[in-house]
Amino acid sequence: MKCSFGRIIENDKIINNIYKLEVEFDGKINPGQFFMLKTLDNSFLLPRPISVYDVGENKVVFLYRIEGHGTEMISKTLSNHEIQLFGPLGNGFNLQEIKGKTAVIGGGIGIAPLFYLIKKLKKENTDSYLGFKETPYCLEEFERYSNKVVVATEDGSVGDKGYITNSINVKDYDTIITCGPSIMMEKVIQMCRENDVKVFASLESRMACGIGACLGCAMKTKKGNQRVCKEGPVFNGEELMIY
Amino acid sequence: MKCSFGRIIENDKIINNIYKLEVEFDGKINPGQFFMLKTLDNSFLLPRPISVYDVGENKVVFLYRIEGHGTEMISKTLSNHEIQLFGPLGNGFNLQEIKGKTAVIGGGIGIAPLFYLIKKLKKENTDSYLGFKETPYCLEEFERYSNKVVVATEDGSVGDKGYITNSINVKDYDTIITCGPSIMMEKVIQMCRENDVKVFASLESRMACGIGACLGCAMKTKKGNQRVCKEGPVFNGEELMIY
Amino acid sequence: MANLKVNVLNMDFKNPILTASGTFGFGEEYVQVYDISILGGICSKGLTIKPKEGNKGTRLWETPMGMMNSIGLQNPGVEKFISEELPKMKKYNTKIIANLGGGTIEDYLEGVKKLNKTDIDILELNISCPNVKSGGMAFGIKSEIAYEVVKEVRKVCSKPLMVKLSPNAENISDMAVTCEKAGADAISLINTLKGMAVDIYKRKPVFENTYAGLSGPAVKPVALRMVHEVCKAVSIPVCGIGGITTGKDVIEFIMAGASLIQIGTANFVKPDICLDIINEITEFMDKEGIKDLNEIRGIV
Amino acid sequence: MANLKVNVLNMDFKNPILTASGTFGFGEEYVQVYDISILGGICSKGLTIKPKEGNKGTRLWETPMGMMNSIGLQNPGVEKFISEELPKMKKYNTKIIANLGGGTIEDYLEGVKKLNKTDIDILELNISCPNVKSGGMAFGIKSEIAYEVVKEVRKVCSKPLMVKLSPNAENISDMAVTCEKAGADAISLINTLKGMAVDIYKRKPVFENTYAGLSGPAVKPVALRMVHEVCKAVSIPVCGIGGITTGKDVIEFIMAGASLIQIGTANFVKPDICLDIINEITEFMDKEGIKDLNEIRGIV
Ligand SMILES: Cc1cc2nc3c(=O)[nH]c(=O)nc-3n(C[C@H](O)[C@H](O)[C@H](O)COP(=O)(O)OP(=O)(O)OC[C@H]3O[C@@H](n4cnc5c(N)ncnc54)[C@H](O)[C@@H]3O)c2cc1C
Ligand SMILES: Cc1cc2nc3c(=O)[nH]c(=O)nc-3n(C[C@H](O)[C@H](O)[C@H](O)COP(=O)(O)OP(=O)(O)OC[C@H]3O[C@@H](n4cnc5c(N)ncnc54)[C@H](O)[C@@H]3O)c2cc1C
Ligand SMILES: Cc1cc2nc3c(=O)[nH]c(=O)nc-3n(C[C@H](O)[C@H](O)[C@H](O)COP(=O)(O)O)c2cc1C
Ligand SMILES: Cc1cc2nc3c(=O)[nH]c(=O)nc-3n(C[C@H](O)[C@H](O)[C@H](O)COP(=O)(O)O)c2cc1C
Ligand code: FES
Ligand code: FES
Repeated sequence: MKCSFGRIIENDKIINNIYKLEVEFDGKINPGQFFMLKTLDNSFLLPRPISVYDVGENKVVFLYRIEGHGTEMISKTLSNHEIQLFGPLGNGFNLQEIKGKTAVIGGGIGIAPLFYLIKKLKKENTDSYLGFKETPYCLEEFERYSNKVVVATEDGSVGDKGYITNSINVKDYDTIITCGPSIMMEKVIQMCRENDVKVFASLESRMACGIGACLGCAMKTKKGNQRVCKEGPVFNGEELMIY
Repeated sequence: MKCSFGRIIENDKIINNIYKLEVEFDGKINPGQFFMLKTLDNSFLLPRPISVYDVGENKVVFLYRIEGHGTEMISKTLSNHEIQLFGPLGNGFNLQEIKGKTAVIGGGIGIAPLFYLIKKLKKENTDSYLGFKETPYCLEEFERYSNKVVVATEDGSVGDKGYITNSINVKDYDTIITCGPSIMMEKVIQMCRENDVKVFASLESRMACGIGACLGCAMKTKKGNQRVCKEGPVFNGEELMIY
Repeated sequence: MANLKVNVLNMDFKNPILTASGTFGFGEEYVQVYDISILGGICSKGLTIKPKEGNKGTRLWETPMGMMNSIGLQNPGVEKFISEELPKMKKYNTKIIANLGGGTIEDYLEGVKKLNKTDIDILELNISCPNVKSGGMAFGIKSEIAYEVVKEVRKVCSKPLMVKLSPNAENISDMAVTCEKAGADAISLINTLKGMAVDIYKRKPVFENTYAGLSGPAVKPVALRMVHEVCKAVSIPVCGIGGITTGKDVIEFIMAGASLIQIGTANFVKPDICLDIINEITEFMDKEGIKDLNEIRGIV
Repeated sequence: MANLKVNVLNMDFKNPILTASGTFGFGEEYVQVYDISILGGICSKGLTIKPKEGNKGTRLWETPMGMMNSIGLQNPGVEKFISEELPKMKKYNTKIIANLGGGTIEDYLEGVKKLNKTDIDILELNISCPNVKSGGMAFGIKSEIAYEVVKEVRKVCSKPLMVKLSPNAENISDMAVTCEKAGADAISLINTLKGMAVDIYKRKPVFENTYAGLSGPAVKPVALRMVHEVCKAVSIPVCGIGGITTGKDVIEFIMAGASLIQIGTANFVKPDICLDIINEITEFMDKEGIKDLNEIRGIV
């Protein structure tokens, strides 16, 4: 994978602090992989890891939330300007291992890596469970590639009221894929373990190099230290120790 | 003077690396004063001193050259966005002392503080001598407020060929005001001293605070240390030692 | 509403925010910018017994999220400070800290004796300025030498005595403990880190003295670590300095144990930044349900 | 065309640009990003005699134009390095520097003996890692203690020996001189500066070990000053490290006297930055009419 400067096709606010960024890119990308993004203005030092939300012809699409200084600076970079783009990085989802009836469970911005994944899965086999604090986003896009979409919001404004993990019966599925806040993924993995359902989680960790050199993102698993950027970000729920 | 965030009305390239920046501002400004400007993105630390080029209704206008990282970042800030604006600072030109036939001699971006000055002077008494390396800029604006405009370029593409200091006979004037590269101002002051012509120069110095607190911009003069930001940036040629 | 008051050295400060020596002049210039009576206090520009012209050549240089300075203690001298600057400062309705630099122990003692007779609130003894070729530096590097000067100053000083440490000290917590033993009432740190820049086109150091003092956000992690080390080592109050730019930075230093805070380089970044900082502290405390800074002081 | 070749320690380097220990793994990951044979050399991740899991908790933290790390020397151990990593590294057609950390003198000696038998080009002795609770730190702070370890290592080491200094040393030039006396063939500096960050919401230090190592552009002025001091103090070659991000930064260090350069944090900023840096050096030399780096080495 190369480090390049990609022209921004679009960098628009979807809702509140959620942005969609489209950048020119040509190359093979697996669902679940990510890029390290950096603006060209020196306003922050380390590139920020952002998952691939979608892939189009000669472009890659990101969905991101303004979290702090770095993502804020990225949100201010305009169309037709360039952004530093390094990737695709990480293992991504292993499509061979995702079998049978499948549910993706995303929480908040954690839905990002799941969209390009479900595009690659059989629609009729795939249900999407999406949880949000308040106003949901990207529902229509998920509906296009899901057998059904179940939504939960903490304030009950849309869909079920409460956590999305209350809206799913994991026993209904052969494979579950999850990405979102730790506490949500923890719950999902626990439910899957109790019910012997295969589960994969896409994890986050602070990163510097993004390709396995600095060991900054290392995480203890049953197999020993694993680099979230290299052996991950997708891990088999069985390996994970934190849960 | 206050520190505020001013809305950018316009921030456009004039030619090559020369930009004109218009910012909303309401308040009294003397010709020769300057502002400390800073973008809001944390891409550099210390505000940059930039002279007032012009003043309009509820706005202040700057003319600046991209010199390094800071001015480059300023050039990338867009209309309708805000910029940190601290000023007006410094003494500015003392209009009472500028008497009789007057010449302003500007070199390159050093023409910036001279434009708002000549707007305040009697047109028929004021000649502008403007020197450039290559392509000149802002000539029409200077013509509007000058009795005559003399231009020199080092490559001879426009006006006299060579340095602007070769195009003037200082004896023709009662008062001379200059701003530009040190070597040019040195020459002007020397010529004025030899011919007993009153001369004022607008100087530059690296600055941190811009209001006289840090003593970083201090310059030795015949009166002792003077702060370019506070006692200056305009100095009477007689006081200056460096020449 | 959060209470930002701090009682240190038997004095009440409105809040822990002081402006750092050399970055705020004698306050006068900032009066036009904002109401500086909101400050906890103002540290004067570093004073010497004789007036000083300061260094020649380049005095400032920007670095990545930092700056270097080589002002060289340009100042009007202690006497002129007392006669001309202090009377104005006393009107600002905030604590006044006189920062005293020096070349020899005798210079320090002479300065202290003159300042004793004034109504400054605190004397901050700068044993760390790296810009004056003779003296200055030496006191701040080795604990034994610092001990000498602090002990002598203590003997004659009738004001609360705050000793300002250099991050270039060989061992910062040992240095602090030594100053405490020598009679310091409080410690402030850090002064600037010794740094360098080269003008590669001129093929010369940027600064005439080759080295200069680094400050600003770049040094904050080092400053915070040193303040933490010192707070663990001494039992007198500590004033945290170094790269502090936001209310959150202040909270970090207070959690590390600092009683007071000084804002230096940040004053250049935005001249009324102390106002923002004080508001941010209040906001943070209100959000986190902190009523008094004592609840969080030194908890890490 | 400018000649970037450097002859140091009786070896020819293509250019002075090495990658710094801990920021480039064993080179393998970067092979996919660019042609790493353009590099002057690669310093391995810090090795210890036994494999190490490294530190728990947060390992990275961004600071203004810098970063802190607390990796804690996670590494596969010297033996596995020799059997698995080194054979791959030797294929990259660039100099290989093995960076050796340790807890006790015995650990160092055991590591050196094992590395003696390999075809590494240089042994870089890290006496400075601030992240391992026992040992590590101590060696790099006091010159006397550094002397012991370097002297012992020198006795058994058959490779060119480069000693890597910590900026937290009490006196950096004294430390360098002491290492030279103890038999070091070269000095490299700086390792990371000891820093701290507080998570003000959790009310805890960000790092489990409280303190962590600061690196990146923020530290460059300090690194350059220390390299300059050391170059003036010793007569062996010096490898400059610390915040170097551009070709112009490299020129500053070379003008300050450095023979070699290491690029650390900048590799994260842009993974193929060493390529840019080498191009920028060439460009600068061509523009300024410099044919050989020897013309400008140590001229400030
Ligand atoms: C593999 C991976 C994929 C990701 N995909 C997405 C995505 O598709 N959309 C999205 O909005 N976010 C995603 N994130 C999270 C995103 O990287 C962080 O929100 C972002 O780095 C925050 O940077 P900041 O400067 O805005 O925040 P700050 O809090 O100012 O960041 C300070 C530092 O902390 C790091 N940091 C802060 N939060 C996180 C976090 N949650 N994970 C990793 N590092 C963090 C930053 O990288 C930076 O170094 C992903 C993270 C990882 C590891
Ligand atoms: C009173 C005053 C008025 C000025 N008016 C104008 C103007 O109207 N138009 C214009 O284009 N320029 C003007 N300048 C010069 C302008 O301030 C510098 O070009 C600018 O600061 C360069 O910043 P940079 O980050 O782009 O360059 P860099 O070289 O990257 O700057 C690095 C550091 O050096 C300082 N610096 C570099 N060059 C100068 C300089 N010539 N003077 C002062 N500091 C410098 C910067 O402020 C910064 O701290 C003025 C300077 C002063 C002192
Ligand atoms: C321009 C400038 C001048 C300074 N002058 C003095 C001084 O006279 N006496 C002193 O004790 N410290 C002086 N300092 C150090 C500051 O008071 C402060 O300790 C240091 O800058 C670190 O804080 P900061 O990062 O917030 O600036 C000066 C700093 C700067 C930037
Ligand atoms: C993530 C990381 C890991 C590091 N690991 C080591 C190490 O194992 N051994 C060592 O001697 N230095 C280590 N260092 C220090 C670097 O080699 C270098 O000395 C330091 O980062 C300063 O250079 P820089 O500012 O260019 O990064 C590490 C630095 C970083 C950022
Ligand atoms: S981010 Fe460097 S190893 Fe994962
Ligand atoms: S810039 Fe601070 S005194 Fe002039």
